Amino acid sequence: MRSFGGQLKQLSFWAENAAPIGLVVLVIVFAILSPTFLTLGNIKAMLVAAAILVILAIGQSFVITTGGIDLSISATMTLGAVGFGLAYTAGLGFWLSAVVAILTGLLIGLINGLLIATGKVTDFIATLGTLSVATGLALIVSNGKPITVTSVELLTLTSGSVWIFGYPIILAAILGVLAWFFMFRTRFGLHVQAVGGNEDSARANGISSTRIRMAVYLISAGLAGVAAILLVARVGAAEPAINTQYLLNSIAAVVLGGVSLTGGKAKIVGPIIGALLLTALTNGLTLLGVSQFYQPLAVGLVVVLAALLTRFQKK
Amino acid sequence: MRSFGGQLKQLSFWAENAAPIGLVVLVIVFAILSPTFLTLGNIKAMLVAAAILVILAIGQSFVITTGGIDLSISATMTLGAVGFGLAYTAGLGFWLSAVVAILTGLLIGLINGLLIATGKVTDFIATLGTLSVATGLALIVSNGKPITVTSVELLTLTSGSVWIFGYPIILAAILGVLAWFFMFRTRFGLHVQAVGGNEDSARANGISSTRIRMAVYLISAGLAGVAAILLVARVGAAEPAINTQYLLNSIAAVVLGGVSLTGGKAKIVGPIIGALLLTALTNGLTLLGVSQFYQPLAVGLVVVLAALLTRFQKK
Amino acid sequence: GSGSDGSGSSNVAAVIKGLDNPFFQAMQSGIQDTADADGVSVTIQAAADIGDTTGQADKLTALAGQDFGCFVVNPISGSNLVQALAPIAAAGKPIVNIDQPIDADAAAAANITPATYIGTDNEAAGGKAGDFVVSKVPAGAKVAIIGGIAGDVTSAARVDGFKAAAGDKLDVIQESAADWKREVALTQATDIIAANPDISAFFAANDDMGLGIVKAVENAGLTGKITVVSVDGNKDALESVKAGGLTATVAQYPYAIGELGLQACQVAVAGGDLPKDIESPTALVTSAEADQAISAFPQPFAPFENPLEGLLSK
Amino acid sequence: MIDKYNSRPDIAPFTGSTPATDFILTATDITKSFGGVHALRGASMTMRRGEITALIGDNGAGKSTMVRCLSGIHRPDSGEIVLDGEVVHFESPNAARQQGIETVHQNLALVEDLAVWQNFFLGREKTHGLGPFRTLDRKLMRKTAEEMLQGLAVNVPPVTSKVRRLSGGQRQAVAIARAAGWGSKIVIMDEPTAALGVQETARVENVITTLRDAGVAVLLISHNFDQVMRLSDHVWVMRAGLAVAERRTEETDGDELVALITGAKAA
Amino acid sequence: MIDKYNSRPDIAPFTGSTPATDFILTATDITKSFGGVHALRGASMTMRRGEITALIGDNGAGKSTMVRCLSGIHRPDSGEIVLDGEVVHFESPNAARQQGIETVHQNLALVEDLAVWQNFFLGREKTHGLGPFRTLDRKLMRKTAEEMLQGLAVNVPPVTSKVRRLSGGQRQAVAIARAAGWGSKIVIMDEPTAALGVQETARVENVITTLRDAGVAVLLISHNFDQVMRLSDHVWVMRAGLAVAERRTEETDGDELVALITGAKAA
Ligand SMILES: Nc1ncnc2c1ncn2[C@@H]1O[C@H](COP(=O)(O)OP(=O)(O)OP(=O)(O)O)[C@@H](O)[C@H]1O
Ligand SMILES: Nc1ncnc2c1ncn2[C@@H]1O[C@H](COP(=O)(O)OP(=O)(O)OP(=O)(O)O)[C@@H](O)[C@H]1O
Ligand SMILES: [Mg+2]
Ligand SMILES: [Mg+2]
Repeated sequence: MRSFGGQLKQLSFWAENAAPIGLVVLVIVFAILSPTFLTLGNIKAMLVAAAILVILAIGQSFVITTGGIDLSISATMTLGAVGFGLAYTAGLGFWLSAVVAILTGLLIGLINGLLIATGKVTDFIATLGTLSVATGLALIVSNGKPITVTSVELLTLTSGSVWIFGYPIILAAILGVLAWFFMFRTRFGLHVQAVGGNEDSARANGISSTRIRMAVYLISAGLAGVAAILLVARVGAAEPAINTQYLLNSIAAVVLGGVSLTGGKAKIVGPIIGALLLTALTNGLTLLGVSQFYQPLAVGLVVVLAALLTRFQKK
Repeated sequence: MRSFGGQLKQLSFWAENAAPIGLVVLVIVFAILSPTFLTLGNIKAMLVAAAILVILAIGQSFVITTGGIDLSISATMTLGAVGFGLAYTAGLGFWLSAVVAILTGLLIGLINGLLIATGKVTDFIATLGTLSVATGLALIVSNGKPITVTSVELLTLTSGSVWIFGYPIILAAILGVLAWFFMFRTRFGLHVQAVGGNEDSARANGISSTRIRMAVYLISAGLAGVAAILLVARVGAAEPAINTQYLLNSIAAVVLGGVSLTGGKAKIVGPIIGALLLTALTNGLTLLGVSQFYQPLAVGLVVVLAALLTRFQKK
Repeated sequence: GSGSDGSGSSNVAAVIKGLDNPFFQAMQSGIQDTADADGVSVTIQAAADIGDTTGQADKLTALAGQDFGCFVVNPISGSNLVQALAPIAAAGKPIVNIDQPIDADAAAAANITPATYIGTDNEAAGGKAGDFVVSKVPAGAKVAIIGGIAGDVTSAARVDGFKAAAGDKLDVIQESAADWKREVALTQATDIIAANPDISAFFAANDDMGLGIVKAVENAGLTGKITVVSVDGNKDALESVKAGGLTATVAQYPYAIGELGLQACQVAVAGGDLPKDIESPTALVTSAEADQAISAFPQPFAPFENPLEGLLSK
Repeated sequence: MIDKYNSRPDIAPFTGSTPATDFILTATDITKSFGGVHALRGASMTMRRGEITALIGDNGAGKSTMVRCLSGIHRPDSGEIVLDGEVVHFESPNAARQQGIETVHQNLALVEDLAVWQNFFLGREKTHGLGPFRTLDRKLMRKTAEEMLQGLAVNVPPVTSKVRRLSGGQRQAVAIARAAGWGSKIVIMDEPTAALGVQETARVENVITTLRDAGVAVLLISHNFDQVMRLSDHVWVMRAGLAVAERRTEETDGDELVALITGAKAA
Repeated sequence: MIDKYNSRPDIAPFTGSTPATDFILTATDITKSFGGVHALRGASMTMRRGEITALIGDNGAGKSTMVRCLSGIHRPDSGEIVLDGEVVHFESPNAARQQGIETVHQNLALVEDLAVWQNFFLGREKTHGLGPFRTLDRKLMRKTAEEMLQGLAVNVPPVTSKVRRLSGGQRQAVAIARAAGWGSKIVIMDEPTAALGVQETARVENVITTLRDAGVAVLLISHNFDQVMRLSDHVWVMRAGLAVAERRTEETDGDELVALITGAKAA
């Protein structure tokens, strides 16, 4: 206990745990201010709402661990959703359509990978380009119209639950466990961290940084494809609208989770908690009836505060 | 001539000059496809339309030269515009309102500078935070409503011109010349490049990287404030809407202009040409009647191609 | 006034709001289909998205220099196209203003006199929705409003209309912004229902968000217990009204607006005189009218007196 | 004038009394350019079994480039590498390692944010399990890394600490232990003591002679003539992308080496 | 056991026959910590006019930290620096420079993307004009830089080429010329020849003796004992954050220095 108390005094303790601490603080504040916040129903709703962001944050986390960034992640999700919608409308059924969504995502991931890993284009610019390309493609193939999808499986996916855990958050949790496993227990994950930590050293030790970079962009895009299915399930339609908010939030979640944008330090649980934190923040503000105008301000302040905290992390 | 011909064969020649070459290619293609494109009227219109982006690209270029990035630039412009609108409505008149717009911008720049230069927060996250904060503030102070501004000076600003050069582009050109002067002819500019090139070395030589970083975020925000005035003039109102497009385009313009996101290599003319290129692209596509859906695709492809080219730049 | 003293070209240029929204896609179809039917050449351009005020102005400016005889414009805000329209007006080319009215003061300052304005009063549309909700729920019932992007003009007009109609007959407990997006509206409606289980009605500033709210209501198992009303009258929304999801939508017939816009241009180019204002139809569609509305889509289902038919045939 | 020694097959290289089969490695006419920079212009060299071979030369002579060709980081533009009598083409650093060539690079090639044991096994991790769910055998790797480091009797911190926390000397020790610990045929060290103090240098030199005594052929790149004279059995001199001379160490001295490096004396 | 020599004022430091006024620099009881790392724990040292003073010690002994305190990069936690008889407190590297202390850092402190002349004048550019429109006097700076480099007779490329294109030796030359060219009282060089080849090292050593002959006091940090014995007049030995011994170079030898560094011999 003493040593724990001592730890609390260390700034770096707070810095390492900015996301969980922030989440706990938010939960306490909102629980006091709103009687609804901690009801099972609201918790369940929050978790379901967080699922998509959690999945995107996991994907983004792989990319950021290599020192890259995937700005196309939400546009890829949009394109995946449209792919799902078209496939389903064409009569391919739920499972095949889901495969189409993921493959569509992977296509953008492949382009990112080729540009960044093989073409040595800066990640920021390459994914900024594919952000535009994916957005354009989504508009073109859908003709700009939302595609309504009514499927039993999608309905089950959104409404099914085990106690307070809806199927979407269970799916996200499973993906989180898998991501953790691959990141921290397999050669692949170690190599992702090595490439992010020091690309030259990694290559001198026989790691193909090209292959690793390719892989992380595929993972990120593939997860965006999975998120696309949840998105379609959630709203019951595939919409070609751009979801910039998901992009910025996925990056914010990863950074709140304590992952440095310079790469080399992997985290999976942190970004997931970061995603939950951001969702809880919007949820709480809505419950409290905080004006729409004050919401971006609140989100911005939380991000800045967390960033100020994380800078005290130990190297 | 021979040596010039020899240069043309060098990939690095194309890479160094991606923006001007791209601009020339675009102009030729559009001139062939559309009889209107090269009319004086259209050139004038394009130049006026480019002015805001040119100014933002200049600001962004200073930040990127230090190896940073300003994601809050367009939100700052929005807040500046709202500041102008409120000041004007309050009866401060054009000139005082313009000062208010710039001061409002500088306020966000100051926060960015404090966070990044003093607080050592990653640029990406700090400006992502202030992006949200500025957006929120713009909504709050304007109460979410556009503020219509009708002022003789604003009208002169948008409609006045010297031959094919409208006042906005003349203003942008003056700022470009000043920026070039400060970047390449003064100690300050040299220090900006030094901090971006190697912060440790710069500091060992007595340059205060804190002060330089602070300065570039102030410059970027101040220019966003100037751009805000042009925005109000152009739209005839101060609107609290976020202009995400300007953010992404300002970064794309700088990169198209041959500035590396890793910092240390300054360019002013390149980003300006990059901004003109992006404007000409949209203008040409509009003239050709290309569907709205294909436009993001086209922009994305141009950005990716230019990025592929710039990677062959000499180090 | 509207003269045919320009280049005499009968080509029409149209600049509308972002096509990432079915409402404006229908508007585009209305313009295009009418042009095709009447053998008129038309170029349609749209803003990148609902916030792209300067981009829209740039596009109009690009078109202004070309050989068009008439311009149909649907500005994002009251004033964002004024600068771009000034040279068009100066060249004496007719301007047909649809959907979003150009700010009168700004237009006057720039010497712009639109040949006509065609559109629905968004405030009135919101008002229709408000009246409907007032008639559906007990007095003093709790309602929530979900608007588009915070700060958007159309959204604000619809919401203001709704609030005016609600007056003190309804208790507006919350107003939030869902960026015109279905998914965001779903999340917010879910939260609002959680915080206020006794809520009676939602008003959404467009159909997409309305459908998101319907989904939230469905998830909460309160379908039929909570009234959801939105504005637009998109196909999806009409289907939902029929299926008992949305309680009602205030259809604005963007297709008809587009159609009227093109026809007005034809009249103007031919030198005809246009009425100053043409009110395009709006209609409240509840489950009773849903079938009718769907089969007539995208045309109005109720008989509609087109003031331009007579002028056109001249 | 550069004496293009190696391109003149009529002049037999100085091989002393060593029969050709005693060459564990022969590199012949290696060229390597980077854009316009010709880093290697047809360099040849040999290494003998159980000996320490030194490679010296001025800055930019091409020593590190040669090392990178031998260890599979660069692929030579032309030329032949014969290892243990067989012609080899290394497609990757791992290929060279599998053939028994370990390298301590000038920059150490460590990843700061990874633990010592992770760096130790980087690129050739031990795993158990099957297929995509093959997991890292963390226990085995930690144990092995610890044993290897201790076997070299270098004072290092726990293998679970991050390399970032290690001092320069400790890092060098990890890199050298990693290269030395794999029972390889050849260990290449590119300026292993450049930044080290007296004590650390002594330790590293000790490791080098221990390796030789264990029958490993060591290639030592160094600017320190005392060290070269003290440790090596044979010296190759490079100048401007070429190997311009070789000497048995006992038959030369510092002055001659300087003359060879600067070109004051031809081979 | 560390002999905390400098904290015992009862033992007079070894100053030979030099009167106290001949000390151009005296640093007394300097401490400096980084978080938990005590890099300097009360180190003292002196430098004499017109002499080359060597500072030696193992990796991590604190040499570079001491240098950074003397050149204004770090502010000491405690202790006193007396320059030319006056107590000085350097607020910035420029303050130290203005007082006449120039430093060649271990990492050279060059900006690769800037031209040679820009690096030369970095932080103290010449300007003409007034106020915010004061422009760089590019012509003057180019000319001065060229003269200074030539004055040192080092073979360098045009002053307008970027440092990125320079070889390691050329960079070192630029950094040294920069430090040497300002008519300063003291030039500090932190391992100036660590990565240099024979020819480059000879040139740098030449610069160092030229400086001394011009009356400049030079502080030389080096791991190379031969160099220290060859060049320096006086040697300070650091161990674990303390200066533990000093010797006149002519009165000591390599073995004693090693013993002092490792702590095998007390001061
Ligand atoms: N990746 C590369 N790209 C371009 N040039 C290179 C590269 N690697 C080496 N060179 C150039 O090749 C030449 C030989 O370099 P190398 O590193 O092999 O020299 P070295 O003998 O190891 O020198 P040092 O003693 O300074 O380590 C130099 O001119 C160097 O600039
Ligand atoms: N900025 C810093 N932050 C934390 N620790 C530091 C810092 N600078 C130096 N140290 C630590 O202080 C101690 C002394 O370092 P210093 O660089 O002065 O040693 P040195 O004698 O120059 O060694 P070398 O011969 O390797 O250059 C080391 O333990 C080092 O890790
Ligand atoms: Mg080398
Ligand atoms: Mg040092």
